[in-house]
Amino acid sequence: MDEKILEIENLAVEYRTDDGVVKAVNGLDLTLEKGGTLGLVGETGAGKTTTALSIMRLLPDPQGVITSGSIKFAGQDILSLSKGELRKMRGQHISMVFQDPMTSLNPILTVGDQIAEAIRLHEKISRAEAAVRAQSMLERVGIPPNRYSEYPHQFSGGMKQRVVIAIALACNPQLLIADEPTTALDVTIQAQVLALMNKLKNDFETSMIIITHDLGVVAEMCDRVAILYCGEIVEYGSLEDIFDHPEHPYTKGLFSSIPDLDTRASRLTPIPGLAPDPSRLPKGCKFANRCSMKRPECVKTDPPVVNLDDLHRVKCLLAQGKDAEQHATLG
Amino acid sequence: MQSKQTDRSRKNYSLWLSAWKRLKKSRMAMFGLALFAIICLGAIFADVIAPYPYDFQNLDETFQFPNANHWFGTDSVGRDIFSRILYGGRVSLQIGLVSVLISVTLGGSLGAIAGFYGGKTDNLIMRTLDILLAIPAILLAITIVTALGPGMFNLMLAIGVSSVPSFARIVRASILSVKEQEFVEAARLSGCNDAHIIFSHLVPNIMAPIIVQITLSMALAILSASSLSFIGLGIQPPIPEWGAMLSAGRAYIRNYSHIVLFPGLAIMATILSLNLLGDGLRDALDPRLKN
Amino acid sequence: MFRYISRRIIMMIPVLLGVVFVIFTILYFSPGDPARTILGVTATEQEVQMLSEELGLNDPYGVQLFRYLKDLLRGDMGRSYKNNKSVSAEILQRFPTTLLLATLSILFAAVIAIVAGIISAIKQYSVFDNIVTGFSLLGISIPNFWLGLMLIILVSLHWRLLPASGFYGPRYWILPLITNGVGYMAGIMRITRSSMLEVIRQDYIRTARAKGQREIVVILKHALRNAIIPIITLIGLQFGRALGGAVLIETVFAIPGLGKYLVDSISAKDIPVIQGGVLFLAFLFGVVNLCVDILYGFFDPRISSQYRRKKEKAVKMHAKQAN
Amino acid sequence: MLPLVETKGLKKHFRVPDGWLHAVDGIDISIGEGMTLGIVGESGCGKSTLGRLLLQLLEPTDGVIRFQQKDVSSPNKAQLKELRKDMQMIFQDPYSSLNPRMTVAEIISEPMRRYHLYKGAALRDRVTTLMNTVGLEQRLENSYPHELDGGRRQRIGIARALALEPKFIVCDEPVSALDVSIQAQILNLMMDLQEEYGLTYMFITHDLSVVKHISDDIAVMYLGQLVEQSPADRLFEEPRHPYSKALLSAIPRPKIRVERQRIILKEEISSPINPTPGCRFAPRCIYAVDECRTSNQELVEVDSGHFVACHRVNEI
Repeated sequence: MDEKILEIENLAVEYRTDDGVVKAVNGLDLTLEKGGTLGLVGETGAGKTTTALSIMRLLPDPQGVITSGSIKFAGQDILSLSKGELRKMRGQHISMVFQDPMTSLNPILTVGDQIAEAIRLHEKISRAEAAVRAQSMLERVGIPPNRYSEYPHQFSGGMKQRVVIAIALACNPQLLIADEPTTALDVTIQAQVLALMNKLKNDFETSMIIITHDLGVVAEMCDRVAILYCGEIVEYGSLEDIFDHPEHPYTKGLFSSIPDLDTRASRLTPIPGLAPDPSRLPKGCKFANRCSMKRPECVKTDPPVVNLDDLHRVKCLLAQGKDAEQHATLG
Repeated sequence: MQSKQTDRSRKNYSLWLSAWKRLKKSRMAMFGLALFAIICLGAIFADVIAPYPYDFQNLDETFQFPNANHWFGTDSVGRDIFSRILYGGRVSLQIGLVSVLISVTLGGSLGAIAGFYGGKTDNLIMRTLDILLAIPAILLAITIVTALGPGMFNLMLAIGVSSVPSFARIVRASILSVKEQEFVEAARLSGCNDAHIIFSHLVPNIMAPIIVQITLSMALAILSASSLSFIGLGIQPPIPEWGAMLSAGRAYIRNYSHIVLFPGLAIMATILSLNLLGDGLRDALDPRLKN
Repeated sequence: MFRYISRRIIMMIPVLLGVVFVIFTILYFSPGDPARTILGVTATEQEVQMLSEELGLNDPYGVQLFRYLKDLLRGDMGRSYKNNKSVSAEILQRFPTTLLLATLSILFAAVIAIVAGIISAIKQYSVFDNIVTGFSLLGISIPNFWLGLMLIILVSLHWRLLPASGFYGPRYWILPLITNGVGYMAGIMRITRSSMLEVIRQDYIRTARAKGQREIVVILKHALRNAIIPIITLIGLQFGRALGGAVLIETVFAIPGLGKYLVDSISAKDIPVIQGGVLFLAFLFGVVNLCVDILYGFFDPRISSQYRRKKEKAVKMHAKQAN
Repeated sequence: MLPLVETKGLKKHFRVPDGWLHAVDGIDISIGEGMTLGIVGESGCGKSTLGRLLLQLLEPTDGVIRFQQKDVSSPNKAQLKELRKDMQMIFQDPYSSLNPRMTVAEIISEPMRRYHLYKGAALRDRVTTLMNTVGLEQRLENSYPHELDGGRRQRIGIARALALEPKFIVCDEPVSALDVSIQAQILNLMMDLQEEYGLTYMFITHDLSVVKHISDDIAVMYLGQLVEQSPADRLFEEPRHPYSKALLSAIPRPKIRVERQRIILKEEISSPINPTPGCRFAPRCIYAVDECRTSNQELVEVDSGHFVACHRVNEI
């Protein structure tokens, strides 16, 4: 098996606010092989961004608390790192691209300085050398290096996101986490940015986690997919597993909610209802109230994770039956 | 994060009611409210509470330190300071209220017109108000009082006018931010005319910042009134006014500091109560409801 | 940047003219006969009439306003009714004291308040934060002229540590400085704290942390510079208050500055002095506002570039309209 | 079939510091009764301005708008009020499009109150009916919008738009702020309503899969002008304008093992301030020749119902 760059086990994260405790991530297991690209898919409030911020250890302080679990990056436990070690890790080994390019750049510093800052934090080079490096980074993300001394407000949204990517890749990190990197962009610009990310990923040999709600982006960029619902991974597998044989009713529901460009269906099949309030999650399966295949036992017990094969796993009682059947027929 | 889900809230609170519920949770704001209520009651019922008339001079009991008969002592002509502070509250609160009313009405309507109609009207109004803003408020008030002569109403007018620009700015900014919202377009499509839009859509949505501003401005107005009285431009003797009492007591601070202690504390308590209340209201009425 | 500054200076001119117009008009319509004020109750009606004619007080309002403006441009603010001294000369002699006191109080307040406000914001809800919040609430509620009296009673009269009045050297500055400073400090602390709290939540702060930047640099380089605009705005306003508040503080501490000069002439209805004093202080305030605007441009590239690159703005407007 | 809504040479120019912004610059559309016209384009292309022009929320700089064959380009107040009964809008933002100080029932009943259509109990019944129609639980009638989720808020907006029984509804990105599972619920609702009440929609969006799903015809907009208009399926099978081609190829599709030729456009959309003659898309177009930069091509019918505005449509 390939070397694992990231291993998350049983991660649980809460936000403690005046209005109560919101359980954003509830027992999440995830691994990423070196050089792989993982798509983290889910809707608003599913815990995608929280997971990413936990890996970076950038959860809002003091509200966001990791209550259990472990996160290992290249074999090292991130949760036990000191502040100084975390700083060394951020930007140098793990980088992050945030959702909204409009607000991710500091408006009062030139884009060049913001890239050079990232380089100088992790490498002992002079200001002038850092500037040269920053210019070459700009060039690599498709921005003329002579725009080094311009300010973010002088760039369009797509260009800003390129700058953010340049900052993230400036120190050649082993892992890049991209949180909805193209959601705020128009579709033609999205295509440019996705193409750029694919190219840079190959050039830099970076492992990547892409957080998105768009299955189209996943299909294009990822080789592994994790579907999140209410802070849990309800289904995980290779791209083919998820797109060819989705097992979890939620995954299937997601696919049938999207209009298909190639066929003309008169109606979509949406998932009925709403996701439960994250501050008062139900005891059993968290998807049960919206599930068309719900059985009485679904609301009573938290479904176990079922391994369908080496990679493909599903957190659903129905799959358990299937698993047993499979074993029965095999046996 | 998700809003508090509907499934949970069987009871539906109006926004004002939920703001009050939030305000009640803030101890500081409730303390401010209580303090302010006490000051108001003391002023309103001064006739009943005050042990002496405010202008009753007892030349046998001058410069008394606080004691059982005169809780806050007496001044240079033997007047009871506690009684004078109660009556002084009337003056200060009246000035605060009326001058804020003046600035709310004038500034509010100018700001609303500027914000709602925009363009040249906006430019004309705001540039004119910029001129008033360029003069430090207390100097503008001094100039107005100099021209009109001292007296309670002139003082109210001077203070009211000098805070017109800041009210206009706040109302204008709130109108502008609400006007951009899509529900205003929706209202137009629903057949609302300008008056409907202003009164049933814009006004309810800008009330929150205005209420906060009224509270804070009242504190400022009370401070300005006592400042002007302190330099002899405000309320004239024998009417008890806190600032004037301070000014009159200055001559005796070497030996009888209580004469200036209590009026100052009264001003401070009033302003503090309004500031606490204003801060609490700002948090409670914050339109950025948790989403 | 140069275009931005010159544009600001040009924009100041109509405002200052407006200020002269407003102040002149208000005082023009004040009751009382200046000639009578000058000559006193003993003078005959004829003498009063002659003086009025001589001073041009019988001319129409427009003529008088124009004459005042013309004189003002030459630096002439007329003569005091009380002692016939040149108002401009008196003002020029006194304003350095007032300006020095205002500047020192603001600097003293700003330095302490900004540091305290930052710490308070990054340690939100800590004991320190509670102390700062409490102090600033009291500070904005305390009338400074009363605080001055209390300090005089305690420090000067009771403990005999510092002089109670006058303005003859640093020892005399301390009490007025504290008196003035507490209120300003409170205001600046509040705005620093809230502005920092606002900025710290922004995405670009997270970006800076995600680079691996040290927290202290994140706060000072990335957060503070973005939070500074409202702080500077308030400091500018406070400066205006300090200039206006000179009438109070100089009365309390018997400081021979512009404020005291103004207050002394109010009771005498010495219109040229009041007019000149108010106008001069408003002018100083205008200069302060200009500096504030220039600082905006210095701290925020978006503001100064509005004048360099109108096109950007147009594009932004377009995007806004299209949305 | 006669068109319900029609525009001819519709223009809207805004004054900006640098000159005139041609947000909508000569648009001809026509929507048949009971049909859905989808308007697609990227941010800044003027699609929202177009919708607001049709609803008279903005005054056109030039051009004609016809509703039921009547010229309604510059109505007086009375005509406008009459007209608005027939034309409504569903907004993009389920947060800012509902007045936070009004309850659900107040929001939905407002149009009927302004037009004095129902009173007292009849008004309450009508609100209940509308809430049922859009799938809102009746117990929510006294709730405030901030207590509800995005999907329910959007249903309130739809109920409000239906209150006056309009014939024509402009839908301005009605689902783009919603999660996909909720998005599908709302799209289904809108299609059901169209069928039930014979509504005519103009559906403005940047989401191409949504627009294809709901529209009969699609018009592609670029910097204030239409570059292509065609029946929905036809456009997706064979886009003819270079911009449409690039746009369609750029959609990330939730399918694997599908080989597609992706056209990556260079640069980004500019801004139509003081535009020069010539095709607006020319600076980004790989097929552009000198002619494209100097003269603008009108929409030309290349196939039945399929219009394209491109000089080189037959060569590429």
